[in-house]
Amino acid sequence: MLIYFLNSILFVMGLYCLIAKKHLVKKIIGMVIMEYAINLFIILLGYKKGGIPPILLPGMEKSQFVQQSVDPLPQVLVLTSIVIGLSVMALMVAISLRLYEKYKTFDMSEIRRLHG
Amino acid sequence: MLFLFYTLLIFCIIGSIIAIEARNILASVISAGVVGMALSILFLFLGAPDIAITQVVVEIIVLIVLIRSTVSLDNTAITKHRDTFAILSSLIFFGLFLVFAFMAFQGLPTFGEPIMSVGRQYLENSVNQTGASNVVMGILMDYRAYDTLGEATVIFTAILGAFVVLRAKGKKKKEESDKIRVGIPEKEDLPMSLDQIETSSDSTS
Amino acid sequence: MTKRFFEFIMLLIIWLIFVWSVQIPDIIAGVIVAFIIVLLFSDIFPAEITRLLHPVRIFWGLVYIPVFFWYVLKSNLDVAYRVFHPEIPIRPGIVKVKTTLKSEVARTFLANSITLTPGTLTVDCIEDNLYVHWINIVSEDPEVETRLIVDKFEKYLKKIFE
Amino acid sequence: MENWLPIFVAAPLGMAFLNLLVTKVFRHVSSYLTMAVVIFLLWLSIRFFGEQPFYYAMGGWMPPLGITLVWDSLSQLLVLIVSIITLAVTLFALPYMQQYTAQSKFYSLYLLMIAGMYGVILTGDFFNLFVFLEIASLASYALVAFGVEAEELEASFKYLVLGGVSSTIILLGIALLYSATGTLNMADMAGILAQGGPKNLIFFIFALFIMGFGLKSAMVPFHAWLPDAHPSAPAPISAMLSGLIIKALGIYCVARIFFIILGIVPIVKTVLMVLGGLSMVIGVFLAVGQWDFKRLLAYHSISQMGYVMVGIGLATPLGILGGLFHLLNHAVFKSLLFLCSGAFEYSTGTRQLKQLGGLMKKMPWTGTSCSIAALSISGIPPFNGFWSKLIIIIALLQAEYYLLGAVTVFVSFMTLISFVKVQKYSLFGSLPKKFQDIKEVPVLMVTGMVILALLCVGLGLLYPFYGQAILESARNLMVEPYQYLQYAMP
Amino acid sequence: MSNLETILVIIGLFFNFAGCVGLIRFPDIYNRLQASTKCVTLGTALILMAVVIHFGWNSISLKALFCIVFIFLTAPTAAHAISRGSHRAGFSLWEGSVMDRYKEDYPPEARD
Amino acid sequence: MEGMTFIVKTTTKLLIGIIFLFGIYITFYGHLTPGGGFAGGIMLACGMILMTLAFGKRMSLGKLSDFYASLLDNLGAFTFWTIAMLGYIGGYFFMNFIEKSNPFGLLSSGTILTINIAIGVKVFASVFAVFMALTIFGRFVSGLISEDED
Amino acid sequence: MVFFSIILLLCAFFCLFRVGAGPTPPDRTVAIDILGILMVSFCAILSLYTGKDLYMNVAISWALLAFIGTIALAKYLEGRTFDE
Repeated sequence: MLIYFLNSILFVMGLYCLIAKKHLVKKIIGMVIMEYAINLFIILLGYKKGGIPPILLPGMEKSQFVQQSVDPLPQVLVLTSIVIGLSVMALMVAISLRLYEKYKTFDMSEIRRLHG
Repeated sequence: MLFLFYTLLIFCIIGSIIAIEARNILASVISAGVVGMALSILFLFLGAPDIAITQVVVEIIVLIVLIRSTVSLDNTAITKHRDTFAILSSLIFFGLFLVFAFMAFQGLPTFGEPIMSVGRQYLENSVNQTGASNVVMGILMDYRAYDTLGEATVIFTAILGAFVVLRAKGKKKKEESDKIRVGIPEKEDLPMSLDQIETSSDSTS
Repeated sequence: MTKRFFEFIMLLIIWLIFVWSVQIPDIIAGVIVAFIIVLLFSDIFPAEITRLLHPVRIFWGLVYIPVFFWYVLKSNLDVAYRVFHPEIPIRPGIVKVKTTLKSEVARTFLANSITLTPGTLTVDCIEDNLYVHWINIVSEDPEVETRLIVDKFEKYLKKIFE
Repeated sequence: MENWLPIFVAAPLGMAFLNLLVTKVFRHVSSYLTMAVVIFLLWLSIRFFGEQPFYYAMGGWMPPLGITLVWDSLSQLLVLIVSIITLAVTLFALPYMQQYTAQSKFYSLYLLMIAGMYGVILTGDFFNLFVFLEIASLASYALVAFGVEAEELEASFKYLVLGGVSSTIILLGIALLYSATGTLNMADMAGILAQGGPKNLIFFIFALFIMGFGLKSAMVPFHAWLPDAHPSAPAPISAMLSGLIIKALGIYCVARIFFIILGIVPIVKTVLMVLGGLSMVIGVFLAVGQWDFKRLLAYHSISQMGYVMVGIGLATPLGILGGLFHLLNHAVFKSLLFLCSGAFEYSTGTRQLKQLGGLMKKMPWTGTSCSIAALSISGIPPFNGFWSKLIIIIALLQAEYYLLGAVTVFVSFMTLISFVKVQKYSLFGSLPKKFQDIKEVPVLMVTGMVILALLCVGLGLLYPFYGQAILESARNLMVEPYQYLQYAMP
Repeated sequence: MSNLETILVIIGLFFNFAGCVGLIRFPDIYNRLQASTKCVTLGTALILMAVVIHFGWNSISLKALFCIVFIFLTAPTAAHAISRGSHRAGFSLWEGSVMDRYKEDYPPEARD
Repeated sequence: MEGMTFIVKTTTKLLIGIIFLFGIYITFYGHLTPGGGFAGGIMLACGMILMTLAFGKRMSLGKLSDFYASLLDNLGAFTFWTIAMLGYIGGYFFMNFIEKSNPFGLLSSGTILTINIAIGVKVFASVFAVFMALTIFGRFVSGLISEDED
Repeated sequence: MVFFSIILLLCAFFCLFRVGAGPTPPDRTVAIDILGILMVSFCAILSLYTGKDLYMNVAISWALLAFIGTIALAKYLEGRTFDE
């Protein structure tokens, strides 16, 4: 349980950075850390004690492989979610560079032409 | 083994504390990269080499793109408008979140003993049914290939979105041609071999 | 043409080592991939490498490896001594040394060798001058510096690459 | 044979990829390709409407292993809404987007957004829902910033930050659900959870999903992004965002997951109703003071989504019926209002109400449809908005929530006041000098608006003919969720 | 695992450790670069060498050999790039340094 | 001077082929070893990025210009979709319609190899294109990445 | 294996210290460069104890890609954009 808890501390730190910090790049970093934390969480959910990677190598016993291997499905989910995180980050960086060009600052509290 | 996991996680947490609280933005970016590196090793220890290798490449790309987004070296964080109330309230909210999360995690299966009701079926059948000895790829590209189509579409969307956002201007003026010459050199100007590069760079320097 | 063929064979060998199986599809894939990479990047690949095929050069290359390794080991012991010494005995500075090597590959290997050997780190290389950061300067005479830093590798590299 | 189901996702996706390839050779064809796809999808959704529910196994793998698409009454309702609104908006967008650059990229993103919504609606697998939700969200982030002005980029960044938070929270909930049940298929999971799961964990997952989908559908404590993001987008995209995205990504997911998969519990009902009530009241109060036409409409979106949430959160058969009916109606009239605001902006170049006036004479078609939509949103009897609000109020009174019923009536009245103001300042009154020579908008834009205006009238009057087929079957599914297990699993 | 490999791994770890201590203790960027690049490169190479010796003629050991070659190519180049970059960015040497010929020949204001 | 010093350039010259080879290996053998199309594609893009860093943008754009990058991006995605649709014609969306053979060979797993290659090409082109877009942006503000069709 | 990994982790903590405390940007750059090489050691030790060659694939990708990241940082330190 403790390891899940530590992991959620990582998640909450990313969330805090995303919400409370004013610098645009800091916000992006918060997003990245949050993505990392959630990926790690999903992998931890599928870990089996003394587990081996879910890759069948030549000369390996099938039944033993099924017994020992970690859960493969979370890894699939994480592969997809890593890609999604990368895409979101690329879009965020593009928008923040464009914002910097328009406002000449990275400070979110000065980027406030919209009210509401 | 478990001790290693805890140590690596604490490494990640310290790294992200530095990333969040560092004054210099470059320091934040680099510590985010450090967290990614440590995560890759953690994935390797957790028996997920596919994720580890993907995390490696993603971490490098994240590092490079984030470096591009910090525009100058002495780029310090903003401290003048520190909204104490907002920070305090968010900290209280996150504390509550952690407490509830801790209570909720009691209902999960113990660490190291997943349920694996579907996972076991995949492990048993995947190699015969899909022919891929890497079970993860077998699931990703065959059982759940529809997800992978979605994933490829997500990248496609994000890249298209980045291009759209980085356009020079959005709205046309009336009767104005919008064929703007781009900053990338013309096709004919591009050298096709190394010799041309080196001769031209000599002449310019 | 020889250069391209050499590259092709080398890439194919590396591919087969990565794959570590010699079934027909693997080899066909390797040939295709190596062909594509040669087509794309053959102009980038440095031409001097093909000269290495000469047996004399290979011999000197094989001689160079243990020498180089010996210096690396010596430098590591030196650094370890300085690191664990309580007062950190260093006397750093950037010195200028001359090299007589002409080809770029040879100079690159020289610079990398200098970086990995006792107390020195190549900062920049402009024309014939190497600017080297030296952790413990023993003399301020350029001749002595050149002799101490460069000469021990230059003679081998000259035989290998030129 | 059920073979046609994946076409709903495959056709827009493939056309989005093909679009950019084709426009490298032939220019100016992307809009017509988009139009063709949209018409084809509308035909498909009407042709197969009312089929018996079934599931489609992707790649031929049976459900717990593979991904399924499910065609049941709730998805049928949403697919129909999406198809109809998309057709009208596409008609509108053809002339409107001429004033922007990079149109083929616009149509590609637009198709990707549509594909994402169809994917979310049709899927029967939890992680797949997340993936398609991300496609639709990412496309909408990019589309909000489409005209790259400063305000639009700022709105898009806010939207991106909050949307990213909500996606991550939803992913956390999905991961916890997977860990607790060991499967990702919705029907399988519902079957396992029906036998009872860990209580604390389920409540935590409920809280996470309320936060995540509340952010996507802009319920009140989480509404901060909507009033910036919706007005900043180009008008067709505003109509899509307000009319479809917040429903397909927010309310539909709440209905599907909370009612059918997890099984609703009383405390969650209360939370949903409180959120809905807050959204209604705060949204309408913020809307009254606005002078920017699109921003006013955006605040009304919050308020009207509150109605839907109250209706669904009531969880009585009549309440759910009212909520779903209002969902349909709101999609129609709010898209129409945003299209009208786009038409005003197209002709006059401004969307500040104080600078407009007297447009009814110059733009009769647009003005008439705008009036119909305004009457409909404020609940004037013959139009559709009235009936759905009436059903919700009756349901509230039946369940003895008198205070909430009174609030609902009051909010409806405030909406009326707000739209009277809109009518007075934009359509009637004196025409300003600089607008003397404006003309009616192009005919395709008018067509799109007129279709929606006719729907506004028709949905109100013709309820007895279509209600049974469309709404009540969806209602029955939500009231009796165990039906889902019978057809979504082998 | 035989003694030879264990000894190689232990020596490699010792050098890694020395490099990282040097990273902490040395006073300025160039000295740190000296210590850490040399020691960590050799330490990692020794560990990889242990892999080579352990597995003999095998795909693992050949890949490890490749890895050694890559490290010996990339690490000094990276060190050179960092030192040149930091010198050009104007981070000067530790005040106890003896001389700086690079700065004399190419002072910062005369560069491109 | 365009690019970095000759030391970096020479190292890049020696390494670039191997980086590409390794990236393609990771892409092709995704179903036997860890990796797959995504990691391999980004690795290939990293090779191009290294070339951009070491030699300057004219070199890498000479190898793969932005027009062809976006074309490859679309083609990769479209190929993936086409594989899915071929399976649809054969019976199910995404059906694995190619014959499978012994489980440890390159051609053992039907469409997985083709999907890997399609994803690899797509990711390679798109990551390289977005890197170029983000890098060039800001210094050539006047107009970028838009072969804007009116 | 755990013992060796712990020593490597200690080294990694030193690098993290340098990332956090390094007074100038180049110091942090050096730290992440060194960390990239240390990761190869991790992979090598894992490979030594499990005897699987898939860990060597990860090691090679570290060795190749960490270099690219460092070069990017170094070019950035010089005050130039990536494309010139």
